[in-house]
Amino acid sequence: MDATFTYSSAELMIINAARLLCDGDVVFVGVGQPNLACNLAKRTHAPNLVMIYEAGVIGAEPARLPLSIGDPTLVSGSLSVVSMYDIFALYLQRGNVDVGFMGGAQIDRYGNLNATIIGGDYTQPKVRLPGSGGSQEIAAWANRCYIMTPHQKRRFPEKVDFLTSAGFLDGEGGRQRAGLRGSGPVTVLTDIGLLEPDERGELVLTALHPGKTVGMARENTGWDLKVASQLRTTEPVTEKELRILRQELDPTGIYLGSE
Amino acid sequence: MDATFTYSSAELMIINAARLLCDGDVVFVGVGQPNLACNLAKRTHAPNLVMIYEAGVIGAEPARLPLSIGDPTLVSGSLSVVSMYDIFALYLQRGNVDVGFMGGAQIDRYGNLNATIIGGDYTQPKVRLPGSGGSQEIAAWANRCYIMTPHQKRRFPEKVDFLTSAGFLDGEGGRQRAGLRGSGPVTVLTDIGLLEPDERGELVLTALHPGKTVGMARENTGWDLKVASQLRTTEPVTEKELRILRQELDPTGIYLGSE
Amino acid sequence: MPKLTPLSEAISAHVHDGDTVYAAGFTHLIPFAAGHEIIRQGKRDLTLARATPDLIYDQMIAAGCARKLVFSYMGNPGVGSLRIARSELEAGRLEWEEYSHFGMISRLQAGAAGLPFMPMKQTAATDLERANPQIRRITDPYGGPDLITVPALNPDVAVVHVQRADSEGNAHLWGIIGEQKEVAFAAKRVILTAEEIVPEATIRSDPNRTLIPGVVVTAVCHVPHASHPSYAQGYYDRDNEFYLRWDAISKSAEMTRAWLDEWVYGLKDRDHYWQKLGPEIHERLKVAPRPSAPVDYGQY
Amino acid sequence: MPKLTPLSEAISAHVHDGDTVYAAGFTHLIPFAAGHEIIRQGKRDLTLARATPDLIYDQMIAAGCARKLVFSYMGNPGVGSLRIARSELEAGRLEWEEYSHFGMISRLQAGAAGLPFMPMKQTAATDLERANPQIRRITDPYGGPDLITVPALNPDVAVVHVQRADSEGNAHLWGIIGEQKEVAFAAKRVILTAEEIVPEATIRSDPNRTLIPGVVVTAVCHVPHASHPSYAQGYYDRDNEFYLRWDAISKSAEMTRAWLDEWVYGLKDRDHYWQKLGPEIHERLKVAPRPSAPVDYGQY
Repeated sequence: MDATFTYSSAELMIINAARLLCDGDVVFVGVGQPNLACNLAKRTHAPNLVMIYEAGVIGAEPARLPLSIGDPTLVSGSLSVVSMYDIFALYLQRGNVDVGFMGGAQIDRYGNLNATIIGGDYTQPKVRLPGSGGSQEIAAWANRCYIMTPHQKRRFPEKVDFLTSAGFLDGEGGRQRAGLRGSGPVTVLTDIGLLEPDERGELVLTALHPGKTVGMARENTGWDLKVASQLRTTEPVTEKELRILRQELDPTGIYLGSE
Repeated sequence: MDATFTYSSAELMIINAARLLCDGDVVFVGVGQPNLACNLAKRTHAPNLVMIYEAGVIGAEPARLPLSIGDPTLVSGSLSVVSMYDIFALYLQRGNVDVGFMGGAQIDRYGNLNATIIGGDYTQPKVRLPGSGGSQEIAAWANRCYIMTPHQKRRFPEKVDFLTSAGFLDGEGGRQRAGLRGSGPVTVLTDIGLLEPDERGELVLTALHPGKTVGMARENTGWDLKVASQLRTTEPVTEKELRILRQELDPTGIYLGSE
Repeated sequence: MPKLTPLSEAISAHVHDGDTVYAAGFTHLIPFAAGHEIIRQGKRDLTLARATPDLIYDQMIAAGCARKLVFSYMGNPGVGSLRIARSELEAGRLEWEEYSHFGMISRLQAGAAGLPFMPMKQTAATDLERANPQIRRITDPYGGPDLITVPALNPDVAVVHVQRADSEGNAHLWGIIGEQKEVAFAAKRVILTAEEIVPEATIRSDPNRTLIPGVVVTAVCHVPHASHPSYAQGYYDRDNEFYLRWDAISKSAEMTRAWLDEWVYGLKDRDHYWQKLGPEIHERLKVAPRPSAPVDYGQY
Repeated sequence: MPKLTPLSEAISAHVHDGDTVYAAGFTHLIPFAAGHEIIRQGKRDLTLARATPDLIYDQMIAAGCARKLVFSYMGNPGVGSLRIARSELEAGRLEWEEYSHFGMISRLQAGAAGLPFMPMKQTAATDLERANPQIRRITDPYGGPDLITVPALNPDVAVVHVQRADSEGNAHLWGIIGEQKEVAFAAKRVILTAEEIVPEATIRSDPNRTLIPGVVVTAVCHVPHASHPSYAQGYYDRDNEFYLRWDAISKSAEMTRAWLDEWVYGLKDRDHYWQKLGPEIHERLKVAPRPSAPVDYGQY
């Protein structure tokens, strides 16, 4: 391995996402980067992480890199497999999920997500996206959510075109008024740094990855991004983290090279 | 076996109940007499009867006489075992049950059943009975119901003390107005004969067992029991039916001797 | 406290006076050992919820543990009346709340799913609806007839017996599965007793069989024969003779007290109970094997 | 007509133009063989409902079978966009109705349970509620916040693929079990395809594994490899390469048409399809065994 520690944006985000997880967390995982982050956490500081997949798999221990949410490697050797109704009702709606990982085409100032349409209106969209899938419920009912996304202006508009899943809605107290569970999107993880909600539910820049700047973050955000008074720098990526990621988890680089 | 065909009241009722079942019927069975009736039907004219038990067992083929609703012999070798929620929701409420067998301490003029309290009021009952169990839903949602009971005046009051499960309610059109499924208690089977609803939902005497009389039926009924213009006599009990019952189904006479 | 713990410690730590307790199992896998330990520890003022109170609640009521009974069928299954529960209730010494079976299990389904209530179609059996103000109605927003609702039941403690579990509480159960899954998800705390504690690999060999995941389990206790006189499918038979005997015992307060002294207060735990039952009963309850055809999950 | 019947006859008899069809399987056991047979028979004006339309509906839409799509996630799982469904929908040539995953599966749960709707807690994602008038609200009769409701989905036909079934349609399935049970109970007619038709005794050896009972099944068809390019846990692997290839094929109407000609219209049935895939793909999708630990039901 190169001693200069070059790494991709994807690797940077995955490694920082892994660090956010606590041992014993029950995590609602998607495939791709969140799956790698969870498996990395499990092999470093969080061996008792319980990974749940929306296809109904609890406690997966995939022997190979899963390529879809319903990959059979998630099932063989898992702790439990349940119906889709049960995974949403008994796990998410009941409040048995600690962490949800989210993505989306747009994330706005208050951490709301859009995965439904871009432009036009709902009945005649300019771009039709896949839709909610499980994200509407994950955002509403997990104890806390993490959003992983490249930091690009078009992905960070002032306001989402369509509210697919709730962040802090219209700001302070929005989640509480709507009767939602949990603390919402507590961290948005990008290739530049971390955004976290202030007391009003507005996402502000709270950390930069080594070598990144406030200017880069502000340029790539669609609203007037505030900067936390205590701006941190994330811990440098370690050789060990990179080695596990590259050699054990994604040896053919399916998810690591891409955004 | 005695060629004179002596048989108990229980045997008479069970054999006549068996004859009411059609091949292919999905039957919600209780233990005791209904279970014997179903097994007798299965071994005679209805080999494709599907027996369902409220404990969640579908297609039971008990190797011994089950002694409780949850006897393990019902499970081993059955077609399917499901949760209690599923047996009531997916089978009964969804309308997948053809026949329900019912019992109760009181059956009234309109086929309504009481299994809750006798005398006093609900909060201070004179006699506290076991309560609905599954009977409230069986009565409401099976396609048709059969009631088996000894013919005694105290069991056949004009009106039940407590409406545990619906027959024809207050008479004509009662079930339809209440939005219930199925045709209700289409036959009440006693040791004297058969009562069936007339077009107004009132139970009338439609058949007598051999040797029984209209007088016996009227004396043992708590209302002015009407007699159908076409009063039938049930087919005599056959040697074959008795043999299967006594030798194959209840060889130690646990249910056959009793009322 | 580690999850795998003796039953006495689990009951002591997780069952409090005044709790709502649900001992799961529709005729099958009834957690008698836990019920007896609750009696031994003298827990009081419990609200005992169960579709069928069965002998386990009759015994707990006799021992003075209960303030209230929540049920849908109060009988001695296959035998007749449940004498002690019934007489306490008739005498006004025991509060109660009553549903149909579907009402009880819908309450657990709602509790498990994180919903405040479950709807059910009308049955027209309106007397119980009048008697129990917790049974209510809602309008169908799609224009159909009104529906009946029952409120979610989220017991403080669920006690669930299973055939096999790992030390984290991931549990396989089979045979009649009544409401075990639902109550495990509905309850605030779950005490699991198991016939066998097996390696995690056994559980992971058949994940579709895991109805209860360790993530909802508070304590796991290894208690073989915990369900006698009920049964554990594949492990031992139902002791119908005891169900008949209880009908006789429970006719008399003295005999009931004597039975509790001899079989509950006088014994340390379930192992002693099982030994005391003796070889003749062990033999009578033995079951010949009838294995399931395996399925193949595949190595992926 | 006997229940066990060739797939072509089952589709011909039980799928009618204009029907609402639900092809079950959340990424697993997707009934591609039945979808292709529906294409071959030229069924028209179908309402296609599925949480994830997946390639099966992309192909059926491409072949002109669909009038309307009901879905909750329209993507090519693990790959990206579902190009044909998406472009037809963007072009206004395909009607649609949209829910969240939980909304879709709650609709089936309601349909299976015989309820007119299912309640769900609010998610505050109100834009979809505004866009779809079938998503409504009810008051909690116990005083809590209002709930969201979705109407029961009772498809005219459910198509369900399983690992093994007997000739009456009593079916064992394992691995990801998405919504197969729910849709089988919700639908008016059920066409079951199975990797294996097994003796009734195999089913009866493990009744807790029987998620779908014969009593709700209309037709049973023996169709090995029916799920390719999806998979059957323990039987063959998911063909991820085909999911990637479809992304390329579906970019072009010509290539799509050519693919349909070669792989659907040009073939008689699934056996021909599997043979045409050839030994290299067979080998690539092979799975080494990993059996479940058996359980003991006991001889009672």
